[in-house]
Amino acid sequence: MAEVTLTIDGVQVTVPKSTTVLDAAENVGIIIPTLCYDPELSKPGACRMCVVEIPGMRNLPASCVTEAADGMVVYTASPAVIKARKTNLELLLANHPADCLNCHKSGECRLQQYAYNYGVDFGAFAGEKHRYPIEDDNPFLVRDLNKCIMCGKCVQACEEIQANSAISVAYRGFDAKVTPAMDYPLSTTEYSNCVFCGNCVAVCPTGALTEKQMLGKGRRWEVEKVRTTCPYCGVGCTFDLNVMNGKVIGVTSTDGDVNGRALCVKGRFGAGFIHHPDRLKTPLIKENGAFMEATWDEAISLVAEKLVGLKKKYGPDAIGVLSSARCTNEENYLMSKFTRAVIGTNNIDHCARL
Amino acid sequence: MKKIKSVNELVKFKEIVLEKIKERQYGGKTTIVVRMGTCGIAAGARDVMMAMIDEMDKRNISGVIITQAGCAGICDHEPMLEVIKPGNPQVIYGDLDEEKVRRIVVDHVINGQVVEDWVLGQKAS
Amino acid sequence: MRCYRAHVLVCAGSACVTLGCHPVKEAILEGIKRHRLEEEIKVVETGCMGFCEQGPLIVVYPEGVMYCRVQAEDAAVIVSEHLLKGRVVERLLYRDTDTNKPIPFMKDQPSLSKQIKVAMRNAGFINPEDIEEYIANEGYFALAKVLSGMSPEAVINEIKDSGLRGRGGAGFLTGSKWEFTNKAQGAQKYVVCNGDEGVPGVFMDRSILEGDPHSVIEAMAIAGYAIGADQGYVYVRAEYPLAVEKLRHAINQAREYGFLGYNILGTGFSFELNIRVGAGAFVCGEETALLASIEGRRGTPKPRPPFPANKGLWGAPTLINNVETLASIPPIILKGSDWYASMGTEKSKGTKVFALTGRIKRPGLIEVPMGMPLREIIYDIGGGVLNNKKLKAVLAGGPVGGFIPADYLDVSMDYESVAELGTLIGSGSLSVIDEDTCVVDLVKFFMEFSCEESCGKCTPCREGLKRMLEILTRVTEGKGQERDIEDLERLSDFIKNTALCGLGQAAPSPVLSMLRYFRPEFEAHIRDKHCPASVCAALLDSPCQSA
Amino acid sequence: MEAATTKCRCGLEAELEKVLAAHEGKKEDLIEVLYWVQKNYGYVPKEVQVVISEKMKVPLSTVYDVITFYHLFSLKPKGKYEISVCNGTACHLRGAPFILKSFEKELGIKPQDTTGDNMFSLGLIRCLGACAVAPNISINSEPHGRMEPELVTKIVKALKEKSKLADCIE
Repeated sequence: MAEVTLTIDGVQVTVPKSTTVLDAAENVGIIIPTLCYDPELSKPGACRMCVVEIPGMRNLPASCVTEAADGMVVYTASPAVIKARKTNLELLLANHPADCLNCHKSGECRLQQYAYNYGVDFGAFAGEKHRYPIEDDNPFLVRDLNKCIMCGKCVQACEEIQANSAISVAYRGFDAKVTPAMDYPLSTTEYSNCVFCGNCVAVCPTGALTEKQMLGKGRRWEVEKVRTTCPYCGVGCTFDLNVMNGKVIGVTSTDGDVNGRALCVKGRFGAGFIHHPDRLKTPLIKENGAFMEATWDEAISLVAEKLVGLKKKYGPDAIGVLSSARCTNEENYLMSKFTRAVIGTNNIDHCARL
Repeated sequence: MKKIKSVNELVKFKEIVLEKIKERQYGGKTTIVVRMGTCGIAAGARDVMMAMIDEMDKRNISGVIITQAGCAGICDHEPMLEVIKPGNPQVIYGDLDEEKVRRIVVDHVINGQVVEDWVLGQKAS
Repeated sequence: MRCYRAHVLVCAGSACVTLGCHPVKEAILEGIKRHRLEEEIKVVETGCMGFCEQGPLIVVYPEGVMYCRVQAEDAAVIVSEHLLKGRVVERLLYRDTDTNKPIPFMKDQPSLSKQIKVAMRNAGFINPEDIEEYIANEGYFALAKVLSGMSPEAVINEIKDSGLRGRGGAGFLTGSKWEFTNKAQGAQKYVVCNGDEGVPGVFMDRSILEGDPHSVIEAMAIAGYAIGADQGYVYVRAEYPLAVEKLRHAINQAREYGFLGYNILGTGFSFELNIRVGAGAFVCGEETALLASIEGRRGTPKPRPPFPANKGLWGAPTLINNVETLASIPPIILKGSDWYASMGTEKSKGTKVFALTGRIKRPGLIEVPMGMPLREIIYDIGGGVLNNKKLKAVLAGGPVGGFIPADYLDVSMDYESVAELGTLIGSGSLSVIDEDTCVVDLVKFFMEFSCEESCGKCTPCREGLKRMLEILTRVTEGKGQERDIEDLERLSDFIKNTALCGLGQAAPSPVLSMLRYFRPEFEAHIRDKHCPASVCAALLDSPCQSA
Repeated sequence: MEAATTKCRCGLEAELEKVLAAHEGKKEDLIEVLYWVQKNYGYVPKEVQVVISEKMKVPLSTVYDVITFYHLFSLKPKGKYEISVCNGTACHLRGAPFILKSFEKELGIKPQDTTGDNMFSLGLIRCLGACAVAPNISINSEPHGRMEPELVTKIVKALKEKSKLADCIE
C-alpha cells in the first residue's frame, strides 16, 4: 500500500495513503480534540473542533476529514488553531446550561474537559439559549436537548449501528435539533420505533443523553468500572458494570471485541435484577408443595438421582434437554456433551432466544 | 413531428423552420409577442394578455398570432409586448396596463397606427 | 497616404459575420462602384463593435452614423442617400428604448451598445415553448457539431481554451471541471444543472430557464457527451414555478424531436434528462447539499474532498454546472473558443450576466464582457441612481458578498479585481444602495438571511451567525457596546476560517466588508447612538440629543 | 393560470395511493412526493407522513426531518390564499418590510400564521426572481410586482370577494 510522509508539529510521520490527518497525528501521540468524530461512525466533519493549520490551505481544515498528503506540514496547536477552538467552545457554551455542578455527566463530559483545557468560561457571548423541556418519560434514558451540541453522533449511532433511525436532525440553523418524528418523545410507540438500545447514550459527548438508572447514584469519577460479559444471550457482548459502594448502579459501553460499544436494551438497562429482592440466590427444592432453600450439593444430587432413575426405567430417549441462549457457547457445548455422551440421547434443543 | 435522425436532417429542418417563421411574419399575419416571464407576470402581463384577447374578441379580429417570449432583462418596463406587422418594423411596447393594451389593439393592430407614447423601441424586421 | 471623403466601417465581428455582413459589404462596394465613388469613399472591415444584437452594423464616418440590421438590399439606399447626398437613412437607425427617437450616432447608444449577449442570446426573443424557434436560431447545432465530428477531449479543450469560468459564484474553470469528471472512474456518470438560484437579487438563471430552456438542455447533452454521462438532472428551485413548467415542456419537446433520448441524431450517443424541484433552501445551491437534495434528503453540505467530480450523485462522478454557465456553452462550440476568449480580461474571459437591482433607475439583467468598469454598468447601462440620489455603494454577491463603495466605482468587473476589494462577483448580483440606506441595517438584514438559511450542521455557522445577528440587532437598536466591534471581528474571522461549506465561510463577508469600508458609520451607531442614514428607528434622534 | 387551489380532501386518499405506488421504495423521490402532498393537502398531515414512510421505505424520523428542513413544506394547514411577501435583497431595498407590515395589520397575523377562518396564510419568501419590478408578493404562487402598502387592503378585499364568488359556484 502506498504511503505518505508528513510533518505534524515538527514530527515526521509516515502513514498509509488516505489516512486522515487526525489519525496520523494520533500515530505519533498527538491527540486532537474532537466532538463529532467517532472511529466507528461515518465522519460528518461538523463540529469543527479538530481544525488544524496546514500552510497552503485556504482555511483551517477539519483534520478528521482531511487526508494526509506527502510533504504536508500540519500544526495542531498554532495560535490560530487555539483561537478557533476557543471561540468554538465559547459559542457552544453560550447555548448551554451553566449547571456543570450538578450535571450527571460531569467528569465524563467532553465539553467540560475541553473548556478546562482551553481556559474557556461561560458567558463569552450573551444571547438566546434553547429552552427545551427535558424528556424523561421513559424508564431508560433522559434527553436534555438544552445540553445537546448537535454533534449528530446519536443520530448516526441509531442509523449506522442500530439501523433503526428512530431519531433524526430536524429543522435547520440555530433551531436544528435531534428528535424522533413529529417532535414526539421516544416513548410514543405510535410514531417512534425506538428500541431503547441506548447506543445513542454511549456516544453522546455531553449531558444531553444520560442513563436514567444511574441518575443521582454517584459521580462518574467515584464509580468503579468492572469489565464483564453480558449474561443475557450467547453473543457475548462486553460491557462495564458501574459499581458504587459495592453495588451495581448501571451499565456503560466499553470497547468490546465482539460488540464494540453496541449493546441492546437488556444488556444496557437490564441490570436491575442484580440487587433485586426476588432474585434467587440458592437452589430451591419443592417439599410438600412448598419450595425450600437447599444447598447446591443437595440440589445436584437430587437431579442426578432422578435422571439416573428415569434412564434406567424408560431408556435414555425418555429424557430431553432444553438449553438456553443465555448461556455462553462453552456452557452450551458442555450441555450438548452431557446430553449425548452421559445421558446418551440426541434429544437436545435450545431456546435460541430469550 | 417525427424525430430528427441525423445532422443533415437538422440542417434541412432549420431551413424549413426559418421559412415558416418568415412566412408567419411576412405572410400577411400580424404577430403579437407577449413577454411572459416571472417578472412580466409579476408586473401584470397576464391581465394585459387577458385584456388584449378580450378586446380582440369584442372586435372580432382574427388572423392575429399571439405568442410569447421570456424575460429579456429589461424587466423594469414590464409588462411588455411586441407587435410585428408584415413589412413594418417590430414595435416593442413597455409599461403596459389593460387600458393601454386595448388602445394598442385598436390603433396599432387594427388601424396600423403605432402608439408612439408607449413605444420602448423598434427593430427593423 | 490617400485621403478619403468618407469611410464606411463594416463590423465583421463574428456576430455580424453570422448575421450576413459580408454580402452587405459587397453590395455597398458595388453601389460605390456604380456611383463612381471609389476615389472618395473607403470601405473597411472592423472587429466586433460590441453591439452584436443589432448587427449587421455599419458606421459611416466622419459623421459616425450607425446603421443597424443592415441587409444587402439596404446598401443601395445607404449609398444613394447617405454617401451621395449626405442624408441619413432614418429607417435603419437604432431607436432609443426610452424615447423611441432614432439615435444616429453610435457614441450616443445608451445601454445596449455596451452589452454582448451570449448566455442571454435568445431569452426574451424567442418563444421558449417552441423548439422550432430555437432551432431557427442555430439551436442544437452545437450539439450536432459535437456529436458529428468532435471527440470528448476536443470538446473539453474547446471549453478550456474559451476560459469560461463557473458563473454560479465560485468561478472555477469550467473546462477543468469537465476534464476532472471525464477522467474520473465510474460506469455511471451524471450531469447536473444547478438551477437553485438562491441568492436573493439575481434572476439570470430564471430568465434563461424561462426564456431559453433549450440552451440549457443542449449544453447538458454536450456536457454528457464530453464526460461520458448518459443521464442528467436539472435542479430548479421551487420559487420558480414558471421556469419548471417551461423546462418540463422543453424537455418533452427535445425528446420528441430526438435531441434527448436514445441514439441522438443517429450518432449513437444517448442522453436522458430529469427535473428535480427544490423545496426552499438556499444552502442547496452548494454542490454537495444540492446532490443530497436530489437524492431526496436534507440538503446539508458534506466535507470536500471527495469532490462531486469523483464522488457525486449516488457516489458516481458528477459534473455540476450552473444555468448561465451551461447557456454559454453552445455559442462557444459554434463560434469557437477564440471568439469567446477575445472578450473579457486575461483571467476572466467572456461575458457575464449581472442583475442590477436596488436603488437604480434601470434595473434588469445585462450581459457585458467581463472587466467592464462598474461605473459604466451603473451609470451608462443602469442609468444611475434612482431619484438622482448619491450613490453610496454597490453590493456585489448578495447576502454572502460585500460592498464596493462609491470611491471604487472604476473597478474592473472581473473575478480578480473584485476579489481584491474583499468581495466577489458571485452569481452576478449588483444591488445599488444610496445615501438613504443604512449599511448596518442592511448587513443585519443579510445576517438574518444567512441565519435563516444556515443548515445547522456545523458549529460556526449554526451558533456563530446567530450571535452575530444578535450583536447587529443590538447595535441597530441603540444598545451596542464597544466590545461588539471586536466580537464581530472575532466571530467573522472564526466562521470564515472554520465553517464546513462555502456558504457558511462566506456568510460573514458583508460584516467584514462593512467594517472595512463603513466603520465610522458602524461606530456612530455604537458610540453616538446615531444612524447617519436615518434608517434605524431607535436611533433617529440627532447625535446631540441622544448623547 | 392556476386558480386558487381548493383544499378539499375528497378523493385525495385514493390519489395519494396512486402517487405513492408510482414512487414505491424510491427513497430519492421523497421530496417530490412531499411536494405533491403539500400542494394537494395544503400541508403534510401526520397520518400521511406515516403512510409515506411505510410505502417509500424511509424512516419516519427522516420524513419529518426533510419536511422541517425545507421552507416549502408545512406541518400546519395553510389558508386558502397563501400570501408570500418577497424579502429578497432587491425587495428589501425597495420597501418589502413596509408591505409585510401592511399585510400583518390587514390580516391580523404574523408571518407563518394562518387566519382563524383558514382564509389567509402569510409567509416570507426569499426572492421570486422578479427583482426589477420589486417589491413583489405572491398569492398562491402567482407573482405580483411593484407592490405598495396602500394596495394591501384592496388586494385582501378582492380575494375575499373572489372566495365568496367561488363558494357560490360550488
